[in-house]
Amino acid sequence: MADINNDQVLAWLSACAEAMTEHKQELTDLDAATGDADHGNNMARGFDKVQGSLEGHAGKPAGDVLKAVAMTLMSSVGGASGPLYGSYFMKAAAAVQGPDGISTDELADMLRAGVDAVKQRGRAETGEKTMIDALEPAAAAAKQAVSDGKDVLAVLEDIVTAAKAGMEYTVELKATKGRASYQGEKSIGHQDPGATSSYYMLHALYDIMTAEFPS
Amino acid sequence: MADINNDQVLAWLSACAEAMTEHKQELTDLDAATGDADHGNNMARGFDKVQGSLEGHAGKPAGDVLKAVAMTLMSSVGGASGPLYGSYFMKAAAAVQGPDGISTDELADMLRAGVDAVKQRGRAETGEKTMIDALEPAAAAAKQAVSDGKDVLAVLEDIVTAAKAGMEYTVELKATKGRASYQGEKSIGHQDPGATSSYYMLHALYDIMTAEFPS
Amino acid sequence: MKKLINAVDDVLTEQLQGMALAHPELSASLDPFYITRADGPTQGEVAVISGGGSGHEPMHGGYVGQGMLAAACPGQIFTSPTPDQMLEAAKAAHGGAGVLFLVKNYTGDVLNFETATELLHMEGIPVQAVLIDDDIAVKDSLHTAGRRGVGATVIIEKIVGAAAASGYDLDQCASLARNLNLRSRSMGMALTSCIVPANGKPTFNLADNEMEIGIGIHGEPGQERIPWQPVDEVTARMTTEILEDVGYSRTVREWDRDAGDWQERELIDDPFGEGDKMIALVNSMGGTPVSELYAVYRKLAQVCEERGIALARNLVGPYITSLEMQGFSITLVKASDDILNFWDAPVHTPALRWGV
Amino acid sequence: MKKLINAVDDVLTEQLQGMALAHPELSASLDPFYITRADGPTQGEVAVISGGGSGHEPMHGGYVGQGMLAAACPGQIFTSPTPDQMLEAAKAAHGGAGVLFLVKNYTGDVLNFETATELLHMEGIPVQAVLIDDDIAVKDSLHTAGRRGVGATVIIEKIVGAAAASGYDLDQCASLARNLNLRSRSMGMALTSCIVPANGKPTFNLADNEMEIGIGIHGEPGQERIPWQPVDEVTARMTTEILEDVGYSRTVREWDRDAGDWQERELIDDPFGEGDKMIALVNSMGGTPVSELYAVYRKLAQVCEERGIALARNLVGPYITSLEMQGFSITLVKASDDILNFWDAPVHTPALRWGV
Ligand SMILES: Nc1ncnc2c1ncn2[C@@H]1O[C@H](COP(=O)(O)OP(=O)(O)O)[C@@H](O)[C@H]1O
Ligand SMILES: Nc1ncnc2c1ncn2[C@@H]1O[C@H](COP(=O)(O)OP(=O)(O)O)[C@@H](O)[C@H]1O
Ligand SMILES: [Mg+2]
Ligand SMILES: [Mg+2]
Ligand SMILES: [Mg+2]
Ligand SMILES: [Mg+2]
Repeated sequence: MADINNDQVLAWLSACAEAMTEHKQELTDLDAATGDADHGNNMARGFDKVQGSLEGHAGKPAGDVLKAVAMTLMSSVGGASGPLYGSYFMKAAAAVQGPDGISTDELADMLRAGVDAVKQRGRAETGEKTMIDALEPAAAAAKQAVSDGKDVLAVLEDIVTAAKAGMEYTVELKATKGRASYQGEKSIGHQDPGATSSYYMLHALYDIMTAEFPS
Repeated sequence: MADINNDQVLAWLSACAEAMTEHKQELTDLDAATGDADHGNNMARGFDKVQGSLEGHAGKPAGDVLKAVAMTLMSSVGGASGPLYGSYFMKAAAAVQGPDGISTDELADMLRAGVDAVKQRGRAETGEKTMIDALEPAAAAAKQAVSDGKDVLAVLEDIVTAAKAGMEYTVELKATKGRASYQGEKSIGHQDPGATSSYYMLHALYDIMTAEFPS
Repeated sequence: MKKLINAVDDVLTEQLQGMALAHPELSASLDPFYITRADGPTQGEVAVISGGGSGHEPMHGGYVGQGMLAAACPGQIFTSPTPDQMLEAAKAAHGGAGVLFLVKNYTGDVLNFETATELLHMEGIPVQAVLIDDDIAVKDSLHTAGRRGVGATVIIEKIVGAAAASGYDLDQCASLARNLNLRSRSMGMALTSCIVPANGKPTFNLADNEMEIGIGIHGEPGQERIPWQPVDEVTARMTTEILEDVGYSRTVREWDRDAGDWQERELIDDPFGEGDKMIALVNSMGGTPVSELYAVYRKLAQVCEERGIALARNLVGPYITSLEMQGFSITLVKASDDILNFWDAPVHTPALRWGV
Repeated sequence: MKKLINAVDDVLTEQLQGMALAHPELSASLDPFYITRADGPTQGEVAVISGGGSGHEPMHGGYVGQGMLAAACPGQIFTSPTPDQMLEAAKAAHGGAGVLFLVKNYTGDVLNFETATELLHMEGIPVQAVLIDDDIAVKDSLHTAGRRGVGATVIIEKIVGAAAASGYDLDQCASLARNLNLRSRSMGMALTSCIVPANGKPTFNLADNEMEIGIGIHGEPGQERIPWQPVDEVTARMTTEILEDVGYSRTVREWDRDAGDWQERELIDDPFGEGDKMIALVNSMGGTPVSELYAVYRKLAQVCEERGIALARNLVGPYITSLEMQGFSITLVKASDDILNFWDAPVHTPALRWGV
């Protein structure tokens, strides 16, 4: 049985679009500090396209939807984050097989496959002050929570908590990948925009699931 | 007999250079209001060249010196004022014949020939807010003072007084010639830079003569 | 004042030295200032010569070379060059077929070139001078020094240079230049001022939300200072004014080589209308990048198309600038087949090159 | 923000429309964005394709045409284009002899072009990608994304475009591009920031008396922020750093068409020394007029001459800009006779044209 059904997947993607638009200025301001002040615009543009495509995806299996989202992000985000989020969703999609939605097991696999794809495409590891610093702990937390037998809301709570901690940890890190790396030591003290958008993306899933099942 | 001897002519030209340098900023500021903010630079550059040439003119008749000055101004002032002051000195030079200097009669002829040359080259008349508005009354005053039989200092005093009045009158005028004409009505209320440099030029002659014969 | 300069007094000399180093096909005289073709003078060809205050680069030095100018005389920044420069440049570039001075209509340029014309005549060199006054922003021309010479200068220098290279004689070159001027209209605008090095402060001040329509290339005031508008609005306004400007008349002085004196003559603009083919220049004032000019060109082309006017050729870029001023100007020159042939003829200068 | 634009979201589309109108020899696709030759694809010729964020005009769209690029992919301003654009552009420009992507080394460009390379390979089109990373201002390259691609891009696009037109095959073109990159070094500086339309405020802030040495073309910070210096001092410093920079090494990924995968390879810069002949680019960041660049060129030539280095060819002007930023960059590319022949070969693009 799917813990997150296909409709909820669509709702999640729509919530991502809303989150990116809501936090557009914040993401851009973070990027202004260490990069080129476009991350908010890039993410908002990309997820806006995704949102526009969702109607056409109604009723489709989650895996297919996520694959289409990957292509949309790849062709509309631009910059470094475009191909990285594109790879994330592409490999995440491949981890989802069921016709009805995503199980918690698949959720953990998705997050692992996604972050591994980002690492490979970006030739980066944790600790380099990138989105990986939010995505990797989130994937690890998902795996742990699932093997602890937690339910979907509890798994998502762990994911969000881990992503948040990872995101906040990037403040202390020195960037060694991406545009922020040109700032060297000066990058320390600023939170990474990509880690921040990753956190909002995962948080959006938690949000729509808790909205449906308020505790 | 020369009322203004050859040495005094050289001293006058040198005093002109000092006056243009001293008032460079003022002339440029006047030009900034109605033109292109270069009149002080142009005049200072031109008379600086003149000053540099004076040593070589020691002992030469005033007419020859003034002709050389005309060429120097023509080739170093630039802008509208360069050929105008060039023509002024060129025609003024032709009015001076004596080997020893300039008589008051010749002075009056000089000023007349000079301003007529400016009018011809510039296709302008009095009342158009140009140097002519200082030079024309100065020439008329010279003629009057000489026919009244005044001595050189008195003639120069009349010249300077007339030039000053003409210069100040330009404040009220609307420019219809030169760069200031593009300002139309907005040129009213500002003193013309060329009329101002003409006044300083004539004033310099008065200065060196009164310095030599303090009353 | 943040500029790429050393001492203010050396700016012009050093820039000319750099230009000569970068373009060995030119030679630069530093005293007096003038630029000629290193392989000149071209025997039997009319020497088309222009000049004016510096600060409008690449004009005029960047237009010296095969198929365009034989020489250029740069004055101090925004200040007319002087007759001695013009005389020396003309003597250096004269190839036995006479000298044509192309003069932008500013009092300083006019008076200095007139003086040079007289001097050159006294030296026995056949000479003519043609005024360029295409800036329609000057409306009250009866009570001013008249329209200013702006963007048409670039196009006229190219076309008359090609005509000279093709064998036109002095009077033919002069009459072509004169006709072209009557078929040319321009208008400019500024987003920011520029700073003349010798002054060290902005020539004028525009507020953060203001622009000035009808600006001259030395920051002469225009028609109106207005709040910022989208590029489409400004472009449509300027294009419409250019297309609808008719019947401008001016009295020019022409040099009578037989009489050795100036003769006055009245010349009236040739109107634009449906079916005309234009050469269009969308010009950067210096600080506006070419990307923004393409937005101007887009609207210009739309407005012209609506009126049945074709843009047969174009230049989009910094061709006649005002130091680092931000803004643009539009110039339209009504072409004919002959004019287009001269336009398409080979040209090899630092700033304009094709066919060779 | 005072710019010649309409709505921020329409900037790119409208500029491309204007460019296509002004240059009928090009054709512009608006969805996705790419520019190709109107007369393309050129059968049997390797399609040299580049792309990158917009805001650097005339790069890259202004270099599409005979003897240079077969296509260009403009991204949003200062944001890499996306793989779908690259794929469509490549398919439109492919003349049967393969596609070479010239990629400036920015994470975004690299990742998007890598994705496009993989997609193109899957479509059965022979493809290779070469990185350009000539900006020596990035010193701590081991702990960063590496040197950035700047001015050398223009020169490499010209030379490899000429090689492709002369019949070089895909691997020859790629190896020429790779070699040229190892013979290229650049450095830039800024006097002012620029404003990205979507942001509406300056990318960084420089005080009235400050300049930034080593700036990147998107305003990436450089080596040092210093009080204003005369152009001679700044130019001498930058030239010396460029000439003395030796031994830079980087690991690049090359596409293995047989394995259908990336192979890593280490490449080390070719040093500069006495007797070298250079192609020099003195480039405006967009808002600096060409007159000031000539002062830079003058000092650059002096420093090179003192070291027995010849400037065999040069470009002086706005070739790779950062919107309206004021400042300049210097690029030196060590030439050979072959390289100079390709440089001199005919080129006909909006921004670079000679011999045709
Ligand atoms: N090599 C990399 N690996 C993983 N993530 C990266 C890498 N380079 C950059 N990023 C992420 O991308 C974010 C920047 O994205 P964005 O601003 O959209 O692109 P750009 O840097 O091209 O402007 C960074 O904050 C970082 O999280
Ligand atoms: N047609 C003219 N006739 C007489 N004087 C003129 C004429 N045009 C300009 N002037 C004078 O020249 C002065 C400006 O000189 P200057 O600033 O040196 O040259 P420019 O106007 O070329 O910058 C004006 O203030 C005016 O007195
Ligand atoms: Mg960014
Ligand atoms: Mg002036
Ligand atoms: Mg002037
Ligand atoms: Mg970016």
